[in-house]
Amino acid sequence: MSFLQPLISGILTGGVYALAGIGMSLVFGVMNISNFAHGDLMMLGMYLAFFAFTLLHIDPYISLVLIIPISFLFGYMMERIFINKVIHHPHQNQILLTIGLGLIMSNTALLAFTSDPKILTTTYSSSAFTLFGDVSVSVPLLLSFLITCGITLILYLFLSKTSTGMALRATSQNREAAQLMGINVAKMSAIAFGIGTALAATAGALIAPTYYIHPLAGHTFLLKAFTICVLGGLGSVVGAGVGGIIIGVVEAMSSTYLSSDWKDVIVFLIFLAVLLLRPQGLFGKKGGQ
Amino acid sequence: MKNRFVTIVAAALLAFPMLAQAAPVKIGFINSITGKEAQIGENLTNGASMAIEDLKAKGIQVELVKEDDGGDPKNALAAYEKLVTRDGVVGVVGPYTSGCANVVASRADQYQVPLLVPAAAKEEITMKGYKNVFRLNAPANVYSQVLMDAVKAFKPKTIAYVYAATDFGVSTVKTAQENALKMGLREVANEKYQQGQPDYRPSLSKIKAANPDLVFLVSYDADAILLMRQAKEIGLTPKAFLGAGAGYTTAQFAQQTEISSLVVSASQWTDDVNWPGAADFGRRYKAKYAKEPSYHAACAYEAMRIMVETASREKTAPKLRTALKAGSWNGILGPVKFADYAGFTNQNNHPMLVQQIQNGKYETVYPAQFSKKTLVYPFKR
Amino acid sequence: MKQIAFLAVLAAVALALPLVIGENPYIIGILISMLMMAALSSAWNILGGYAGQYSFGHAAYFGAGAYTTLILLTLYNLNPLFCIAVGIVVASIIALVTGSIVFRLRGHYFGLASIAVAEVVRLSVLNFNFTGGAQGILLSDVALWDLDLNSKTPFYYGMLLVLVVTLSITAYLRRSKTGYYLQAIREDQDAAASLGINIYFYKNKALLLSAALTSVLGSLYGLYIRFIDTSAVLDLRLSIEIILTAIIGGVGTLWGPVIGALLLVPLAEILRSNLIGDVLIKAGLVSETSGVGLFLKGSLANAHVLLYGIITVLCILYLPKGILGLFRRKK
Amino acid sequence: MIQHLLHISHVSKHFGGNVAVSDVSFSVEEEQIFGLIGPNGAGKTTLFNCITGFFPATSGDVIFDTKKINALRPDEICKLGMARTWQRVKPLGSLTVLENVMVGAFSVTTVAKEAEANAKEQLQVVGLNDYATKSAGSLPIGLKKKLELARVLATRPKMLLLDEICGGLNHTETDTILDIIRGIRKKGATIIFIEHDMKAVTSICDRIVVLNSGEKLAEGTPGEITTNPDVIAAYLGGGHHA
Repeated sequence: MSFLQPLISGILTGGVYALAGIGMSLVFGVMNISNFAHGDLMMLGMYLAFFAFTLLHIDPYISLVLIIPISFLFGYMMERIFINKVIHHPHQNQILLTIGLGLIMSNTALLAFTSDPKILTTTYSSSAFTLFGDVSVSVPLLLSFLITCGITLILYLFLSKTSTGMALRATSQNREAAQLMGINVAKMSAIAFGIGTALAATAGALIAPTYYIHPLAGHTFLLKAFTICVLGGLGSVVGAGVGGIIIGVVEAMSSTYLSSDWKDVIVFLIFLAVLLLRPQGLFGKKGGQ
Repeated sequence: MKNRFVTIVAAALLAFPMLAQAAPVKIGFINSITGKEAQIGENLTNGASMAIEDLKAKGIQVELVKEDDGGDPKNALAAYEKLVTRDGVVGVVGPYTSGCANVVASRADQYQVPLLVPAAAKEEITMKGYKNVFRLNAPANVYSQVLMDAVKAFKPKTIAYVYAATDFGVSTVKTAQENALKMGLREVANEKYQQGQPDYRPSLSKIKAANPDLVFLVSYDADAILLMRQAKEIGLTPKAFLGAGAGYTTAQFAQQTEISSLVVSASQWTDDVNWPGAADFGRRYKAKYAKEPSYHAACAYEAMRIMVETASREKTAPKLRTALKAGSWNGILGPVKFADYAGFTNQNNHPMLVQQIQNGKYETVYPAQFSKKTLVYPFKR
Repeated sequence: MKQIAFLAVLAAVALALPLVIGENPYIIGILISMLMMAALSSAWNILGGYAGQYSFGHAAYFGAGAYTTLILLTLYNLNPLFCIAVGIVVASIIALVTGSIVFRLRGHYFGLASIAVAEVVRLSVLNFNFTGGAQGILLSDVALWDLDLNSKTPFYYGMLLVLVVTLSITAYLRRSKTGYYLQAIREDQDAAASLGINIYFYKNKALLLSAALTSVLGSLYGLYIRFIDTSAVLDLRLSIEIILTAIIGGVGTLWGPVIGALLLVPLAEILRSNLIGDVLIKAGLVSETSGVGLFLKGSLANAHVLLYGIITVLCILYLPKGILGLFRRKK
Repeated sequence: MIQHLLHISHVSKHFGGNVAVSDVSFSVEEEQIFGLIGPNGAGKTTLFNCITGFFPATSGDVIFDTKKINALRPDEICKLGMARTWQRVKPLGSLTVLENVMVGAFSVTTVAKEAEANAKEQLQVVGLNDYATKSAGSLPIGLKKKLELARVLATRPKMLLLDEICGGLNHTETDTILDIIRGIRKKGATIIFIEHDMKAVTSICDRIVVLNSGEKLAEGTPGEITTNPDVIAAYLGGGHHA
């Protein structure tokens, strides 16, 4: 069997992981909060894509145009109403608050949409083309990977070229100093959480056509998103992007060459190794924490 | 205002009656309403509710006390103890998950209140000689047994396994391996996976490389669709896909004709089987809940019917136990009799069915006496 | 001293409680869950509350105790007390490995790393065969002296004993060098180090103590329920429940975790068994067949995890120091 | 040769490419009050961190009481009898004042009663006995500085490293602290003193080292230092008023 098959499917799957990881990393960088509701925000994106598809007949990839602003607003409001109340509290209280919010979201979804998984079947859901003779490439995964790249690029430009983006980065580097420079850090937090939510929802929408939609479906991705953040360096957008792809490839490689049931263990061991040997992450700056 | 308060307090006290009331008969129902197994739990709830309605229409009054275990054995035990000591039920239907059923079953003889397990698959539950534990559905080993019997005639040589790392997945594949050994099938791949992953392509590619005649799968609802999509994507084409229950027997799966056509699966129940009332149950269920009934719903319906009918006649737990042991029924799940055989106690030797998705519909194809259609073999896209 | 006397009185009440309640397995079952959660949360509190190291992976030690005990019992049928002791050893080894990794990290990293270690333990147990894997372990009857292990009373007293031991250790620690050192570490690690405190040593000491007590509770749970699998004893949910109980009661206080458990365990059971709906319907306030009644009977029963989430959020927002924080004087 | 209590030999500290302390050497004799001064960013606090084990020196040796201590952890160094205070005070906020000092006292005893007695004695020394049961976090800055002092005194140090112990205090408060320090020296302790306030430094120190941009600029008695042209240039050039 070709070495390229797991490599390519790992990279493509890793793209979606990356998007979830970037959102979490951004929130972490700016607000210094570990967001345990991130997986549930992904679930939100999945349902938005599903209903856009079934009710409005909009292709899930095109529905991103709707999903991104809606989820941004949702995240922005969530920060304003809940998260900023605990911004100066101990980490553990912040974590528990996001866990509680996640429980509320997933269980509301459970009541509203029942626990029957929804399947979003597009015409291309299981289509693929063949490369190099025997390597199959999933069309929806490739599409979502390309969209991920585009969104990451836009985000990168936003953070480095616009004044809001720069203010976000300044807040991320040093909250106190940013405040002294006249940056409205409370607003930056809300914007960061909004963007983080939008990215999580986008990741959810992108994976919807190839995955299933369920109130608890986001949980699979939560610990992965953390792993990716730490791997790339908490707060680093580029790091999280690369981290996502690394995790995707490691998973695919370990299930091909080792065993599929041990792949999560391998991912966590890498996570611990990075924490021990390079706690600032692969792309973080030394001495950050 | 004060009066109202008194009423509430009085009612709170009434909510804990220490003694069972005379009539109507009180039955407990432990189910996974929340938690990981909630989606299957919902099917059980629907099936049981329909049974209660049908019984009421027949003039049998029953007070059903529903308990949620959330899939947690500790909660299942608390629920059972509440039912038998607080609510004073004479019989209990449930729980759904094997873990919960195991724990509750081990206590049933202590409290002497019969437990009827509707759909938990683990063999152990009825192999410990518990006098008060009855099981309606066929245990895990029958899933693989009936599937392999169905394809035996085609003389497959090799088999590969893909299954979820859950109790049901592991138990079923274990018995499948024993059955395969007896049939002389050679195992060429064995891929256990953690549920909920988005990418199974590496595992499936390994299977494809091993080129087996049979691919034996155990998955839950959504995983099944994911796996079959990705199997199509990478071009995995064995002579037959054998899906053991769960995810391969849902209406949703059948609707995905592009990927599900000709997949063979084992089920406790189908709506085209010639058991009395099966087709009618299927029709009414669809009308009421706007979806196809799964075998879990049928099992819960029949378990609840048997339990309530018997209990309403017998009134007390010991008499109920004797009646369950002695009785026999014939309903939507075919002939039911709780017998002792091959190490089992109070186990209904339920004949499982093999169905195949043909033209987007489940068709029963084995055993011959229950089926109208024949198995299409080998599998083709 | 006053604390010890108070503890003694409470212990006496708790000792007498089963005699007062009589043969009532359902209520005693809830009391056992309450004692277990109080003890788990108190054990966690030694590390999380006093040393300020929020472990999100305590399920690993609980599971270590439960699995070690049940594996040894099913394979070799040894004395259960010996199995519990081996469980302590296994949990301590996991704690030492964890400590050597995670105590080099601070803040978020510590919490995340403790989750990762616990997940590695959970997935390993799930993948190995000798642990029963996904099928879990079902225990047949166990014998210890001439106790009736089918009855709940031995487990009630067992859990009570562990709770009293945990609270006594905590009460003693608070007034000892180790206790002061742990609190110094919680308040400021650099200041602590500059005052001659070996931070790694004391953090590990707190973790070991906490893990050992947690593993005993895991063993008792395994013997009590007689069936374990990874989702029952090694799940992240369990770790979170332990922390939540401590936070709602009051972290870093002797009685906080106990109060948290006294509230949360019955609350969870009330919600699970849908007592509110039952009471309203029985009181005649709501008709069973009306829309509201159907909602209470049907949907509310499904909503108890949702309510749990809402309570969590409200507590964190409005009671960040826990219930005991309300009563503590503002210094 | 005279027995030095502390000997700093060619100590450098690099952070990545930045040099915070470069090749600094000096010695402190027993019962000296030794001043370490310099403009902001001169590397004074970094040097303290190197000596007390918080950031191990990149190169060079720190010898305390004839023992090389570069590779030791902060707590080990404290146990050897060298204690420090912090420029940004680090009270153990939710503990009481007495408990704060007891934490220090536990480094010389394991018995709570003894630690309490020792702590009360130190509170007496710095004049905080009226605040014993107050929570440390609630004290005003001047009292927090005194608390820092009491806490390190409770470890019964041979040598005290005081990092801007008078920073942010008014004249009366500064004078009180200086009196306390003189008293401590009388009892036999050696003191290194980082300070901005030149008046405080010259009034109390026996000997002074001036750091500038991580390098040693000058060393001498207060008289020599105040007249040293390099020092004056550095301070004025650094925009600092003495």
